[in-house]
Parts: sequence; C-alpha cells; structure tokens
Amino acid sequence: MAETGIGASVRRKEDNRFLTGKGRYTDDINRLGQAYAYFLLSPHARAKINGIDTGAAKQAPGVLGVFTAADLAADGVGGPICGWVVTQKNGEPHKSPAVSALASDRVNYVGEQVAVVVAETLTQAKDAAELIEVDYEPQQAVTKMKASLAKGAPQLHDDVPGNLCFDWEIGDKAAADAAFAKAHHVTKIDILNNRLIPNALEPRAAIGEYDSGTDSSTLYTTSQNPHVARLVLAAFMGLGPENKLRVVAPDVGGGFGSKIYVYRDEIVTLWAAKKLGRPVKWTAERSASFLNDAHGRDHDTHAELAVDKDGNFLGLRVSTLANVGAHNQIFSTATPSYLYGCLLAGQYKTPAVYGEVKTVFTNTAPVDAYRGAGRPEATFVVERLVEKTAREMGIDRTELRRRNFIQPEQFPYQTPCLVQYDSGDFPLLLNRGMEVIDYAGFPARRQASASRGKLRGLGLSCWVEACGLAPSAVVGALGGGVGQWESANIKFNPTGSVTVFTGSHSHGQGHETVFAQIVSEHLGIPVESVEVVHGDTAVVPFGMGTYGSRSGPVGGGAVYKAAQKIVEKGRKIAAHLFEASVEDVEYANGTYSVAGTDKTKTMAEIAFAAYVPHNYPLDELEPGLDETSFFDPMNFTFPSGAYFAEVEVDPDTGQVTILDMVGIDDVGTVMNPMIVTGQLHGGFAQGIGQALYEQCVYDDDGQLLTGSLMDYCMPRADNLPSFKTEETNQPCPHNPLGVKGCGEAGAIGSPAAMLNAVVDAIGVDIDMPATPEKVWRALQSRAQAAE
Amino acid sequence: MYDFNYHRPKSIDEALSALSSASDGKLMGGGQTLLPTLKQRLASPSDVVDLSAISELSGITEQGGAIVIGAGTCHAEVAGNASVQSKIPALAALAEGIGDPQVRNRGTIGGSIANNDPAADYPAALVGLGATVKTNMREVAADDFFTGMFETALADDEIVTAVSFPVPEKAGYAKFPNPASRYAIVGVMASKGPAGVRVAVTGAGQGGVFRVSAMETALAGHFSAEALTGVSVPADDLNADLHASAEYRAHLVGVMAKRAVDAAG
Amino acid sequence: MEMSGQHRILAPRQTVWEALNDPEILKLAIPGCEEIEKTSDTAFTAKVKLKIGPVSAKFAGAVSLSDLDPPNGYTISGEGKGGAAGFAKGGAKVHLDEDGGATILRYEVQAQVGGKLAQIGSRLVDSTAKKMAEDFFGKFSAAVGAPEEAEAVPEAITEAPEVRGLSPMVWIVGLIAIVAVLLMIFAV
Amino acid sequence: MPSVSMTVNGKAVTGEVEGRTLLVEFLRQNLNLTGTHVGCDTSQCGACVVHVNGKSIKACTTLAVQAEGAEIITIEGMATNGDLHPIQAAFKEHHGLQCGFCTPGMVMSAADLLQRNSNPSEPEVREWLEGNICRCTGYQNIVKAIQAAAQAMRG
Repeated sequence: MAETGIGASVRRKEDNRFLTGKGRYTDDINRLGQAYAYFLLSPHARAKINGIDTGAAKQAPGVLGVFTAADLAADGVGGPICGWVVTQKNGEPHKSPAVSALASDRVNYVGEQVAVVVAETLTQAKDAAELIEVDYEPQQAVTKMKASLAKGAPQLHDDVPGNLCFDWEIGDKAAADAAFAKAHHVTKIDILNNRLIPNALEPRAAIGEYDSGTDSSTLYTTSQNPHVARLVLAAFMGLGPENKLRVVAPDVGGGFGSKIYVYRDEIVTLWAAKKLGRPVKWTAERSASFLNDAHGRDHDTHAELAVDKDGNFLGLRVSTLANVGAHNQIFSTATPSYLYGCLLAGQYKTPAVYGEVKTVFTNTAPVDAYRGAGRPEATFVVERLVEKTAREMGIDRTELRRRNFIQPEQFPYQTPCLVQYDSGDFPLLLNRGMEVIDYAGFPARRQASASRGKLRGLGLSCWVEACGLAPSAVVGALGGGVGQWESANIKFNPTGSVTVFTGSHSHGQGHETVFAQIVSEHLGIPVESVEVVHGDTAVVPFGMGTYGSRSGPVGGGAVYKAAQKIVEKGRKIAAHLFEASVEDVEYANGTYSVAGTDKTKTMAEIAFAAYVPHNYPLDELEPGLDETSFFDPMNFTFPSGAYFAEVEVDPDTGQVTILDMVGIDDVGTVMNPMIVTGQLHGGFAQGIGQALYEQCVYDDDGQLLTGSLMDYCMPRADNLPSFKTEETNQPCPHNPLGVKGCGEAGAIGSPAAMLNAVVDAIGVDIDMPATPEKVWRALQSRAQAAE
Repeated sequence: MYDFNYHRPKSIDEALSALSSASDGKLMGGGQTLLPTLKQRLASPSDVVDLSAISELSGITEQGGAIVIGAGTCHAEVAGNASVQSKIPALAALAEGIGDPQVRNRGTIGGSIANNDPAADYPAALVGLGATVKTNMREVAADDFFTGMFETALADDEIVTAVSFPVPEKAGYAKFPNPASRYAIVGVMASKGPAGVRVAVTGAGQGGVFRVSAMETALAGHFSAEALTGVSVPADDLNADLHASAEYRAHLVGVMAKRAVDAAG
Repeated sequence: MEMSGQHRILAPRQTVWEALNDPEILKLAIPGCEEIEKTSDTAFTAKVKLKIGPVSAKFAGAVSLSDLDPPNGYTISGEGKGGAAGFAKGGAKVHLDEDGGATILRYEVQAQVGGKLAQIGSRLVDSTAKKMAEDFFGKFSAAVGAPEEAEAVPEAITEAPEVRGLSPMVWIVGLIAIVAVLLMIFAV
Repeated sequence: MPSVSMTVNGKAVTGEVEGRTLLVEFLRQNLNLTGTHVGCDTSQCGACVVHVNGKSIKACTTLAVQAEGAEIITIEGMATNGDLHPIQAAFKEHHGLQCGFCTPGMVMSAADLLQRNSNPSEPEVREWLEGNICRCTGYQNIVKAIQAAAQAMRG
C-alpha cells in the first residue's frame, strides 16, 4: 500500500466537501427553533460598572432574555481558567485573578463581554443590545508593560498586587554571570516581539442546545480540543456533568491556537440554551474577534551574549517582559515561561544560559498561545542576537553559527534550559540552505541591486523548537494541569472498511488523510476505505486535541499503536482460522500467512471473521476488531531548521520586497510531503506577516487601533513569494513514527530570518514589523549619523 | 444594519422623486462604502435609492477630445475599456488599482467621487486630469467639485451623471497603498494636456485631494521627474495615522510624483 | 489624541463672550445642533445630529466645568455617546485673551475616542479632529461678525485684564461635534 | 417585506427578505447554501465571493434585493454531475486549501480571473487575489492550483 501509505503525497480526503461548499462549520449548522445571542462589549479599557439596566432591552421585540454576570453567578457558572501553574522565583505560584463568565463589577479591556441578549433573530438581539444602559465609571487604563509594573499604576485586579502575574527564571544565573565575567565580547540587544492577532479566517461561533427529556446539553463550537473544552466546562464552569454534556467541534476554519481556549461567549451560549430551553446560536463578527480572541506574542526583551575571542558562545542572559493582557487563559502562563525559556539555547552549545521572565497584566485582550507559542519569541531573541554578534565581531554569520552548533554526534543533547534535544543535524541544514539560496552568490546579487539603487539583504535563522506537547510526567512536573497523551480507536467494520476515532482535532491540518495513511500503511488497506472521525465527544475517545504541533508525534503515535494492536488481535483470529499457533502466523501488508504454507487471509477476511463467525472460540478470543490505544511519549520532540530570506529595500519608500525565502527543515519522518510542505508555507506566511506586516496596536487609553482588516495587515497573495522548501529529516527516536511536527515550524523560524534580512539590507537594527515608514526612518537616521 | 426602504429607480427623475419623498434618503452607487457603513450601524437612512438600474448613467464614450464615463460605470469597466486604455492609460491603471477585483466589479466612479474619501483614487484622477463632473443640474470643474474631506459641491438633490476627462498628452499615476486596506497612503496623478500641467495628490491631505502648484510650475518648465528634484510639500497639513506620519507622507508625495511623471513617459 | 490651536477673532472680547452665550450663533457654527440645555451652573447637555459622508448619527453629550480660574480660564470635560458607534470624551483647557481690539481664543484639547470609532476608523481620527476644531472656530469667528483673519497669530499674547471665563456651551457643542465628526472616519 | 427572485446555480428562487438582508444572508439562511462564508465585516476577506451575472462580487457587500433578476453562481454550482470543476480539481491536486474556509471564495474569485485571462502569470494571479485572504496556505499552492487549472481549461 505504499501508494497511499506513509510518505505518499496522498490527496486530501477532506477536500471534496470543502471544495464543493459542503463543509460543515459551526455557523453552517442550524438547530430547529434556534435563537440568537449577541454580546454587548465594553467600549472602555478600564471602568467600574456601577450598574446595568437591562429593562428596556428585555421589553424589545423578539427578546427572550438579557443576562449579566449576576445571572450567571446565581447559577454558579464560572469564567475562563488558567491551565498551568508556574512557580515563581520566590517559590510561590503565579497570580491568577478570578474571572467571571461575564464582566461583573469592572471591565479590564475593550471588547470584554458585559451582557448578552438572546432573541428570535440576530437583528432583534442587536437592536435590543443598544437599549442596555451600562453605568460605566471610566478609569485610567494601562496598556504598556513597564507602565503597568510602575509604582502607582492602575491595579487591574484586587488579588494581584502590582499587576505582576509571575516573576520566573530558568537556567543558572551564577554560571551565566561567570561566563560574562570572562567574555572577550558582549553583544547586547533590545527586542520587541510585536503583538499579533491570530485571525483564523473562520470567526469563532457556538451553538448551545439543551434537551430537557434527557437533561443533557450539546455545544457545537469552533474548538481545537473538544474533550478538553468539555472537561473545563464541566469541572470549572459548572455546566456538566460530563456524561450530560456533548461538545462537537465540526469543521473548524483554522485555529492557530486561538481556538484552544474556552471563551466566555461559549460558556454563556451553552448556559443560555438551558436557561431558555431553546437552542442558542452565537457567531462572532470579525470586529469582535479582533477585540476578544486571545492575542499572541507581545514581549519586550533585553538579551546579552558573551563570546570569547574566537567567537565561541560562553553565556546568554535574557530578561523578558511578557504581556498576558487583562486576565489569564489556559496556556497564558505556560507560553511565556516553559514554552519560551526552554528554547533559549537554540541550536548552540552555549554552556551557560539564564533567562528571567516577568509577565504583566494590562488593560488589553488576553494574550495566549498563538502558532509557535513562546518558541518564535525564543528563536527571535537568539537568532537576532547571533546575527548581531557576527556583525559586531566581523565573523561571517554562517561561520559563527557553525562554530557553535551542537554537533550531530552530541544527541541526545542536554541543554542548560531543562530540555534534552532528541536528534538533529544542524550543520546539514545550514549547508543545504546555503546551497539553495546560493549564499556564495549573494555579494554579486547585492551589487546588482545597488546598481539599480536598491538595498539587498540576506538573513538567516537557525532554529529549534520543542513540540508534541505530551510527556505527561514532564508537563505535570512543570505545572501543567493535565497530562498530555493522545488517544486513538481503530474500528474495523465487518466488511473490511475502517473507522478511526482520534482525540486529535483537524482544523486544516489534514488528519483525515494522514491518519488514514498510517492505517493504510500498517493495516494494508487503501486510504479510501479509512474514515477518520474527530471532534465529537460523543463518539471519539477522550483526547487532548490539536495544538503545539502534537497531532503527528502524539496523535499519530496513538493511531500507530492502535494499528499494532489490531494486527496482534488479527493474528490471533488468523491463528484460529488457520488452525495454527499464533507464533506461526506472519503478518505483512494487510495479509496473514502461515510460514511454509500457502494459507493466507486478508485483513478484510479477518475482520469479517471477527464479527460474524460461525465458529469462534469465544472463551479465548473476543469477537470484533476494535482497538483503542494511548500514546504518551517520553520527551518532547525537537524539529529544527535553517531558514534564509533575501529581500530588497526601496530606499525611496522603505518598502521591503521579498525576493527569496528558503526553508530547510528537519521535521522527522514525513508522512505526507504535500501536506507537510503546505504546513510550512502557511507558517512562513504567518512568520513573514509578523516580520513585515502585522501588528496589534492599542492606544494609551486601551482602544484597539488595529481593530479591523483595514488596519491590521494580513499578508495577501501579492505580499509573498513562492517559497523553496526541503527536508533533511532525522527521525524522532522516541515516537513510533519518527515524526517531529511541522505545524508551527514556519512561523517559528521565519520572523528572525526575515528581519535579519531587512537589517542586513539597511544596516540598522529595527523592530518588527518592518513597515515602510519604519525602514525609511531607519535609513534617514543612518544617513544622519553618517553625516 | 438598521432596516430601510429600498428603491431601484430606472431613471434619474424616479431617483429624485424617491429621494425627495424619503425622510432621510441616501443614494447608493455600487454600495461598496455605504453597505459596510450600514453594517456597522454607523448610519440609519430611512430609504436607500440604488442608482444601479439607471441605464443613462452607464457607459463610456469618446466625445471630441474627451472620454466621458457614466457615473454608474464600475471600476473594472473603466480599467478594461479599450478607449480609456488607449487614450488615458493612466486612468485605466488607476481604476485597476482600486480596492480589489470584487470591489472593482461593483464600485462606481460616481459613488466614489460623491463620497470623496480623502484616500480614494478617483479624486486624484479627476483633479489631476482636469476633468469635469456632469450632474443632473450642471457641469462642475473637478477643481471646484471636491470641497473637503468627504465633502463635495453636490447639493442634496444632485446626482452625478458622468465625468468627462479631457485626453491628456501624457499622464501617469503612482500610488503607495495602505498595505491592509489598499487605500492610497499617497497617490499622485501627474498630467500635461488641455487642462495644463497638473499634479494632484490623494491620500495625504487632511482635506482630501489637492494640487501641488510648486510641482506643476516645475513640470511646466520641463515635464520630467528630474524637474521635481528639490520640490517638496510641507508636512504640516497632511494626514497622520498608524500607517504613515505626516512627515513620511510628505516625503512620499515627492517620490510618487516622480514616479507618476516617469509613468507618464 | 491631543490638539491645540488658537483663533484670533476680530471682535472685542465682550462681543465674543456674548456670542459664546448666544445659542443662535452656536447653532450657526455647529451644523446639526438640535438643542443645548443647562442642567446646573457647571453642567450642560446637548444633542447634535450630523451627516458626513456615508455616516449619519445622533449624539448626546454632557459637559462639566472644573478648575474655574477667572479670568484665566478653566478646564472642561465631557463625554458624547453615539450608541453603537461608540463614544468620545475629553477635556480642554481654555483661554480667552484680549489682543488690541480683537480676542484670542486658545485651546488645548485632549480627546479619547472609544468603541467602534476607534476600532475601525483609526486612519482618520487625527485629521478629522483637527478639521472639526478648525471648522467650528472658523464658522464661529465668521458668525461673530467681523471677517476672519487668516494670518497666523503671534505667539506672544498680551496680558488679559479680565476674563470671567468662557461659556461652556461652545465646548459642549464643540466636543459633541468632534465626536460626531469622528463618526465619518469609517469608510471603505 | 420585499420579495426577491433570482436564479441561483441555474434554479429560479424566490424569497421574502428585508431591504437590509445581504445577499450572503439570503444564500446561507433562505437557501441553505452554506458554502458561501462570512469571514469579516469590512469587505476585506473574500470568503463570501460569488458570481452575479458572470462577475465575482462580495456577497457580504451586496443586498439581496440588488440581485433581483440576476444569475448567481455559488461554490455549490461549480461542480457538474458530481465532477469537480477544473479549478476545484486543481485546488485538490495542488493542495490549495487547508481549513477550507476561504476556499469557496478563492475558487469563485479564480473562476472570474480565468474567464478574463486564460493564461495568467504568477504575479497576475497573486494580484488578482488581493481581495481574498487565506490564513492557512501562504497562497503558494493556491497560485499553483489556479495556474494549473488555467492550463487544464485551455486544454
């Protein structure tokens, strides 16, 4: 079955429905008798709520109910939670303010949900929302991290003095300080990692439904992890019990992290359906998504690299402020701590690394995991610093990196930042990248650009990430609220087709195809005969969902293990049918045989016999061919890559044009090259978006100035080049498929490569995004300095 | 969106009658600005009078030394029209750069100029080419038509019927777009022809489109990009927003003006 | 956003002062001003209806006075609500000085726009606010009687002998009008 | 309420709408043609692109009543007798979609391009897609798919 097995670019099984308009996204679902919810959002970044008058709204045409925090509190409904306890330098847990299901006595960011109207039509709900009178007492807001930490700053939460969420450290401070004491050269850099808004193209949506006959509820929602959503809704929001709650995440139009969390609107929609005895549908308008979907990044970092006279890295010190926004979310403490600090060693054998992170509450939307989650930020710090060091020391940037790489024979490699890298070949990635971009030919190309009055720059980024959020024991030791294994159930049907139930969730990644390929490879049936089911807690086994590039390494591992169990069960059935001993039955490519005989049985025949046998040893062998497995790997897995970007800057306008983007990746075993390449392309686009175009801007009063696609610049087709990608894959040694994950790679490695290229072109450090005006101003300042 | 009465008149008279009988009526060309505004609930007209079915407003004709474009002509038609492409290629190019293909398939020249967004492209075309706006009442020179940000010389019951562009000897348009909205951060139309030498700038001015007389004087001497060297516009009265400061816009006006002249050939 | 400016009005201060208290003149200066109501010695409300471009909205505003310091001026603060469109609020320090036979009106405004206005229309906030202030004072100056003087005003301002304070009404309306004009920032 | 009649994917349809009902709302709610998506509220994303009288437009910025008497084609009208339209087939072959949400608008926009330009260059395709945002693919495979479809349609 090689043509549809692992390694084949099988065309996607899910595409036919998406291409013909038959996808079924949450907003495409309509339930009989459904009503519509509309949320009233705060226009203030910080205000006391002295009262809410819903009287007129309740009387408006078509209105079924108008609810505020008090109504939810009366029913004991809780608000969003944080899923990871981070232990601070002082040994205390991080501060996590209590958050209610709707804003109660105060609002802390623009767009915070204050009240909900449920009406017969959406228009009626919106009309009525205009009649709600909220008595806000506006107060001075604080949106900048340093201002929020300053004495006398507005205090967002009574139970969080100084607006400090946590003050955390990683690595050995004394060792790092000692390294700096003996340094020949110290490179220093200040870096802003710009705040981003995820903007999955499908706005979030939810439909709550309650069946009084069975006293059970269903939530259709745009979630990356329906089982986790159900667990959280039952355990923390009081909307269970779980046996009476079904969460369905049907087709989901992109997530990028922003659909991991359980949001207020989902909680309230589910609760309102029961309260009113009607299905209730809510769909975000994009304007609302901008305001209250979790944002990403937003770091302010000072970093220093100590180097000896030969360019060997001696020590790294990193000090970061990370914005968590107004309150915590599920991963908002894990992202700027472990998912960030653990990657500060990068691809280098720097012996001493010390990082410290303060996370800060501000009057802005919550910030949480967004494609890469901490790892793009770490990569950006390390690779900007390394590039700057090369420039300052006059050493070629590829040579400087090569001198400091962890060598292929050093794996597994224990870094000074907690984690142990599994496998890799960093010099190979770099060398191949240099060939593809034609590194040697760059000076001539730069000269050619100069002759046309343009500034050409080349930048690179050699990165490593940790993905496959799993090792449950490790995650638990670091403060994670739940273990992170994944589940899979493979059900052979009597006539030989297969249904795979997975706890992973696909929102664009192509699981329906790739997981079918794993089954095809190991059970010897064509992918067309394999149906992959995900996203419905009523039918799939408990699973953790999809984020952190975990579906391949963890979810795929579970599918693989379940397939192995099927093979073993089939072997027993075959032994019975062959009247042979189990040890004598051989299995290969979907067929059982007995060594030395011509007896064979296909998997389909075995399946048929498993379900509807006439002569079956029930005492020894249970009927059916249906196996469930769980996979919890020993370690994270560490994809790596070398990315090269080449740009040209128009000095007249500051406009950056991307001329070339090369990505050489080690993502371990590639199960479907077509899909892996697609994931990398998408990651590049998001990373380039961060480097050149995207930025979330709040004004000092906490108003979101980039609140629509007219001001928040998402990359379009004409902003991007065709990318060149290749893989040099070192299999992951500790998962059965050898895969490392590819979902976030592009977004992790490309911002540093792209910004390094711009800086190389203009000769001045600037922050992301490198907008035309910023680049132009940098060139002006350089010209002035030269005068 | 708040609800409204919808009218789709077949003639200008019917349109005027629908408008006058409405308590708070609003004319709609292609609706590419009005409908998003209504969706955000930033206006609540009692009546919307859709001008798209009025056949006398559509079409592109050559009349003497001018190209006359009906107010209801969408941007894509202007961009793709053979007469426009051959006689005033800069105008075709400008129309081709408005919004995106779907907006160009619906948005109209009449709607665009009546709205007079300070970052819209067409005002630069009209002023930069010395066009004349024809309405149901009169003809107005482009220089007198655009009176300020979102303001025009149109009376409440006046409907733009066509725009007449004199065919220039040469003309070029250069635009530096807002990367997100694709509106002009700065757009410059430079031309030489029956209306004299003209340099019109959109996107940069707080009051909308404006002419740069210093550049016109310089180009009148010699219509070349070099002639503009050293000629600049002051930043004082220019727009400033997230995407470009007034100072940067002032600089871009100089750059785009040179490019417009280069494009004019 | 912050903005400041000054207008030299070719009328004696007393005339300006009276005009500032004349609702008819204020209505001339502010298109769409429907009513102004004094609710206490230091508080006022007003309603304005403005149509600009595709946008058309009604605004209700309330303004109060503080830091009263006759004759030098005071601080006023106010807020205008535009329903689904959002709000604008702000404060202004106001000075009214004699300059020969004319009057110099100086203002420093700090304004905040919130809600949908700020979210969707940031590209035009600054220029719209400036235009609004200038339009208002231009019309007001013209309405006061003498032709407006276009030249820049000298920076040095002669010491004012006596100012009892500027009528808040102009600021009520001015702020509300700024709010209303900011509405037009939304356009596609 | 006004009544509106139009032809959608070759079938005559009539419905009661309000003046303010958007074409995309009419398609999704009245006709249950949920393949046309809504991804933004400011006319930028292009997930709602359909054809009206042969031209691609944004159905979120068009009133249903404006489509009176018009010929509408939506994504549901592209495949014939179960066979994917060449553009749809090329998107599948070249992996021009991931989450699928922008896909209907992309396909409809591409179809308009290819009826104007049967052999577009890569820059021409990229420029044409100015009004269609994809957050997943980085566009490369979309561009490739559209060029491949053009070739297939030229025969």
